[in-house]
Amino acid sequence: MEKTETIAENARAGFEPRIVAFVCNWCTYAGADLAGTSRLQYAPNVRILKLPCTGRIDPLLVLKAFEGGADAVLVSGCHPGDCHYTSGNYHARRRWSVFGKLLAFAGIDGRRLYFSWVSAAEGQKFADLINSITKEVRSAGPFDPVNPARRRT
Amino acid sequence: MKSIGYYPGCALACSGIELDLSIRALSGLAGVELCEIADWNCCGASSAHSTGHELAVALPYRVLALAEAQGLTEILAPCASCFSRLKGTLVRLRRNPEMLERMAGLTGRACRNSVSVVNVVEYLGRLLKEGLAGKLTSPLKGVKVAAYYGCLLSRGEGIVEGEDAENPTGMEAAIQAAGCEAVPWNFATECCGGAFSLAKPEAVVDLSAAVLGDAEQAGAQMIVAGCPMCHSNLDMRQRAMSAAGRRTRPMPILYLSELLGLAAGIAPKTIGLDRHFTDAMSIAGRSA
Amino acid sequence: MARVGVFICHCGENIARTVDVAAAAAAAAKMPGVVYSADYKYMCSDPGQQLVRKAIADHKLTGAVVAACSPRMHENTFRRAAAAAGMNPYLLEMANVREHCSWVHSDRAAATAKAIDLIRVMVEKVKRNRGLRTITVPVEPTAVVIGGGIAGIQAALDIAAGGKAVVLIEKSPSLGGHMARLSETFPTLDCSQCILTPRMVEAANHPNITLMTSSEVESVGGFVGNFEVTVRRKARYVDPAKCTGCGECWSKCPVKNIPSEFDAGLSRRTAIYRASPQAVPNQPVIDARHCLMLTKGRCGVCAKVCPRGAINFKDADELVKVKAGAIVLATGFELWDHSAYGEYGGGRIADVIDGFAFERLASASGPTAGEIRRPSDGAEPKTVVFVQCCGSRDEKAGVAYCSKICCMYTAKHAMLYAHKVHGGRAVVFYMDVRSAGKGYDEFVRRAIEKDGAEYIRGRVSKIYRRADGKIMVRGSDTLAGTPVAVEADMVVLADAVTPRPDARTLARMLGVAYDADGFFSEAHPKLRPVETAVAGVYLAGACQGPKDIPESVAQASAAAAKTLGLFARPKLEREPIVARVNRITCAHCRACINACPYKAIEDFNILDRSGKVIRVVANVNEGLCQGCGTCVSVCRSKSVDLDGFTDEQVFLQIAALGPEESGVKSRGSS
Amino acid sequence: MSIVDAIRADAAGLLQTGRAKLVLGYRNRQGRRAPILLADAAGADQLVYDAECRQNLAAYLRKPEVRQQFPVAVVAGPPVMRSLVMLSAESQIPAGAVTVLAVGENEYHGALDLAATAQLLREKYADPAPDEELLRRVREVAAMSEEERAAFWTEQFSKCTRCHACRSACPGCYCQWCISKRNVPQWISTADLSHGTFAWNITRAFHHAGRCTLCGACEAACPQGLPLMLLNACVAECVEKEFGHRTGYDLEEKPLIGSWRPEDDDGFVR
Repeated sequence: MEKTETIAENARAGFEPRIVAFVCNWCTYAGADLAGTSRLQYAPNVRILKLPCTGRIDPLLVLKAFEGGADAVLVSGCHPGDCHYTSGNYHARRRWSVFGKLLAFAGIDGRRLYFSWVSAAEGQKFADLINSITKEVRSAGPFDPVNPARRRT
Repeated sequence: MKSIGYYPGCALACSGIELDLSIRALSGLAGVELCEIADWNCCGASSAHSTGHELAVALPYRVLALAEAQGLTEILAPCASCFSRLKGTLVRLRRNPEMLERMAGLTGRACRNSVSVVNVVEYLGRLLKEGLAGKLTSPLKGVKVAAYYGCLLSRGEGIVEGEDAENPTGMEAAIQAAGCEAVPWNFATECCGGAFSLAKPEAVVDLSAAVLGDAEQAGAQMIVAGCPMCHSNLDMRQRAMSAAGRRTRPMPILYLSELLGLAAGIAPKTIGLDRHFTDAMSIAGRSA
Repeated sequence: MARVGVFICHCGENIARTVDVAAAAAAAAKMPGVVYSADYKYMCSDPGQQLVRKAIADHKLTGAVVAACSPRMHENTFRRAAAAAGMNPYLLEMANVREHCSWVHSDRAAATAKAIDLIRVMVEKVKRNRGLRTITVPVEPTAVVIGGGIAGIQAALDIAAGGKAVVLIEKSPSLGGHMARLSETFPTLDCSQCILTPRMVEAANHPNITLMTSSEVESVGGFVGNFEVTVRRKARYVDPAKCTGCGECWSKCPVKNIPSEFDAGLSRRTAIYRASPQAVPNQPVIDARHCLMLTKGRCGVCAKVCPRGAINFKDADELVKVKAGAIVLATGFELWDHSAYGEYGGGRIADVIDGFAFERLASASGPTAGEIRRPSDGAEPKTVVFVQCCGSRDEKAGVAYCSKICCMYTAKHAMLYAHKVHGGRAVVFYMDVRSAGKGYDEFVRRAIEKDGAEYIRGRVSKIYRRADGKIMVRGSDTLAGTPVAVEADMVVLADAVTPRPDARTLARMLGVAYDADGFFSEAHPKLRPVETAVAGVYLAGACQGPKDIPESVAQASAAAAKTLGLFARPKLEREPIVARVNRITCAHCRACINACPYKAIEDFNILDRSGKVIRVVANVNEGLCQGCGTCVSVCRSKSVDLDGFTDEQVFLQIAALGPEESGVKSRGSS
Repeated sequence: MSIVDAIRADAAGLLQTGRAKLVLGYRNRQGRRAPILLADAAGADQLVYDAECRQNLAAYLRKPEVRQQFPVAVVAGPPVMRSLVMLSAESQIPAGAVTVLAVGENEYHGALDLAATAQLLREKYADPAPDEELLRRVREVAAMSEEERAAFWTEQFSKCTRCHACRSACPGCYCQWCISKRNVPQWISTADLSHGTFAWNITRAFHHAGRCTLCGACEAACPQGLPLMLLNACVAECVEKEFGHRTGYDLEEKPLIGSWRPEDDDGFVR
């Protein structure tokens, strides 16, 4: 019951989540390009920051993004085996595995942090991903990194 | 499986009564109780969906809602047409929850769409797996049988599950369990003429004769069917086929459940083998 | 003080339709550090670039942001324009407001707000950009061509003719690919082998070409100019230096019943065999799966009869490393497996065959010496039905695309059949006849009008074998509006052209993208159809999409031209995106050294004046560094940073999306 | 001879022979255990050892005044020994610079070099008994609802004054230029204490992923009583479960963060 009410409240308040997406240049950035060339419509809530590789995406950038006011963060790159730099995504996956669990343990809602593999051929997956994440973050409400327990009002 | 909901539909009370008799006999032998849905209504069959979309969903919906209210979780619809309507409605409602609400308003009955529906091939396959196979004595050893699916037991995305629409195999497995030989043939999923039986009988004679002809060419001594409509077309129209010069020899047409009944040693009359238009008792004679 | 210029492109209507470009330009003008902002209809056009160059010069810009399409499209264009105006090209960045904004959103207000955000993010980044100098690396002037069909052969010959070395790698024991199996070719009906075999021989004998048959690519490392390709040369069990191709071995081999791959299973071969009499190299190999000596350890007949002692049962796979500057992918295609169509007999009817089988029947060098005989009983088929679009244009059970070549080769088949079986009846079921190409439609008309092929527009719904051996084909004639049934003696299915299943593995090794069907993706569908997104890797032939012979050859020559163009320069300029270590703060934990995928980081000794080591730190070799930035993330003291993507830049970009900045309307957070 | 007597004897011997210029050990100070840097063999009888010796002496090895005195000897229980092996694997200890006065569970193993220490750890202390009380506390926090957990940590982190005593106590925190000191760009915010405290505590725990020996020195050092071991234990559990990694047993150990296997956990990725 409580969750439904929150969703309704957020909808009433016109809450539009801010989602920061750290993506690699070779797969997910190109996948988002493909979503564009295919004219797939998705929620306008995401802002893509391009880095060469998921290997470059330091988990601490996620903290920085939350600090900067993001309601959720997406980190996305090439599927295992597809990394342009052969293994940057494998390095990244191991870091995220640990970091995600640590953040969850420290009280960051699972609806705040997303990891995905989106290849250059997966425009549709990218569009679907952004839509579903936007929906989930909308239900989670605004995020206050200073005080994750309280939703920002 | 201790018990299962039972939806006989109209055919099983009249033209397809052999299907009803044989299923009840086999279920009794296997120790499965058939719980007939109280106050069941027509599934709509082929006339409702040519009349209106809502009506075509509302009729099966009411049956599903009744079954759910009566605490049934799974229902057997032996008639292929009933199965197709009930399962089709279930699948449609699953994909369109909005329609579920509309139907609740229309029929005045709530339904969570929680019941599942099985057809005669699936049901018999399960009985065999759960122990019936061990009770078969295979008196029909070596009889060559053509398995005839027609349309409703092979097609329908999400409705007939676990079968390749172009090459279904569920009946063949049961035929082999009965000790018979399932012959490979070409017309297993061809049209029998269906409901044109009344409007354009000559079309049915033409199509059904082609089915019988191919089975015969493939060396089949009988055809096994699952659908009462197919059964009546193939069985009842054989005299008209002869009159039209399309056929000379009679071909017994059995329900899959009748074949398994014989294989299990149930008396031919108990399963209605004497009720066919084209002699089927001679098959039983072979087994005697 | 930063002086940034912002240039917003309308892209005709592509951006301007959804993004209020004037409002975006006005918003950009107010961003801190921005001294110039403008919008223009086509920024990539000559006047558009002129505008960028002029603004850079007039306003003494220290950075520029072009808000337009994806940087994959035009980053190079604008960076060149910046360089022409005297600005370091790496001081220009692109904000992707087309692919990532105007094309994916329809709400004008939201899209405009997002576009402004994307511009702000890049303005913040560009303020901290450093003018980078490109890095030059030497180019190894050898090309690896993967695939020995007509496309690979053509590419190899053209590169070799340009005076550069080529290593031509073919998976099977012989060159030639599918083309070697064809009887005659449309639209001229010249004999396939007659035009192909001289090329095969030329490729094998060319001094600049190293031929590696029975070989597959095992792994690929490196980058443009400096690839390292590891090739698995599979065991052939026949010493090529000794074998003369005399044929004693295969005529005596006791295992004689293996369906021939070359003849589409219509003939049998031995365990030691050559693919065909025209095979290049014309030397046999042993099929280890069927050889009695290799499977059961007894036989050895071939070794006994070989007059040169060329048989070596102890032969083993060998890994060969090849250094190459460029790679041409020419892995070709294969036919879709029509056994997925249960209604066409599910592949179980012997006289329902595919196009290659018909080619072999029609080929003078084929199992029937060019006579059309049906496989089941060897009888001459009096009626043959050809079914086009078998698997093509069928999203449900087959592939969604048109296979392009089937209309033409089916017309050719009908024609060849008419020429060979006089009085025979050829019936063709088609959806459309797609015969665009020089002389192509005339060819189809000839098949219909001169050679009497019956063309029926409609799909075939069912194919089955009647007890009397006739193949029944039922379908519809959608022009007459009637169902049709044809009693045939043989059916030829024009199966869809599909990529090779293992092409994806190769694509992954190379980092080359492939589409949903598995065909390799070109860098740009119109303007860069021969290149891949990976620099130095080019495409030739049907591995990129269905193609006929002239198209494959044309693309192969184009790939060769690209390769020769690359090799024309002794050195290559490379993006200067490399990592740097802060030697003052580095704690020498060696995490980066362990993590670097390129082994580009090593220990560096800091010495005092007497030469004594006082500290050891990490150091990046910029020739090896590829700029992935993995080292940056594993460094705990943040002593490594990546040029072009520094922590500071990313932080500023993140901050540019903060609540007070962000364009996402959020009443909930105000 | 008791364990303590043995340590004293070895320490005095090492100092006398010059095989160590300093011995890092524990002494009694007003009833509490405190570290002592012993340069003179005559002071060896000040050395003590018992369960109260919680401070991780390996942390002293980063100090210039200690490094100038290499070679040194360190009194070490199993967690400290593991820290020393980890530091060696991360190239923080020059060859031969450290002798370990290895104290086991109710046993003294003598003065060992680092290779012998790693071998001892592998042979006798490969499977340290889990701290049941700590695990219970971890499970308690993990079982909270997301809201409760967030509230719990908000309250805990609000106590942090960013004195960095945790950092000083930890041997793994050897970076002279800790991320918390970097200001261009600034990783850990100082402008807003709450942002910064969250970032600092998460970052500290994450930076010790695959490197922490759960010695407890950080939590013991915290003047504000933050339950830092909860975070450490959460990370350690994940590292061990997902990657089968336990630090400090191998001088050639590869860093957990900075290596990978193709079969690593992929289930959380969409």
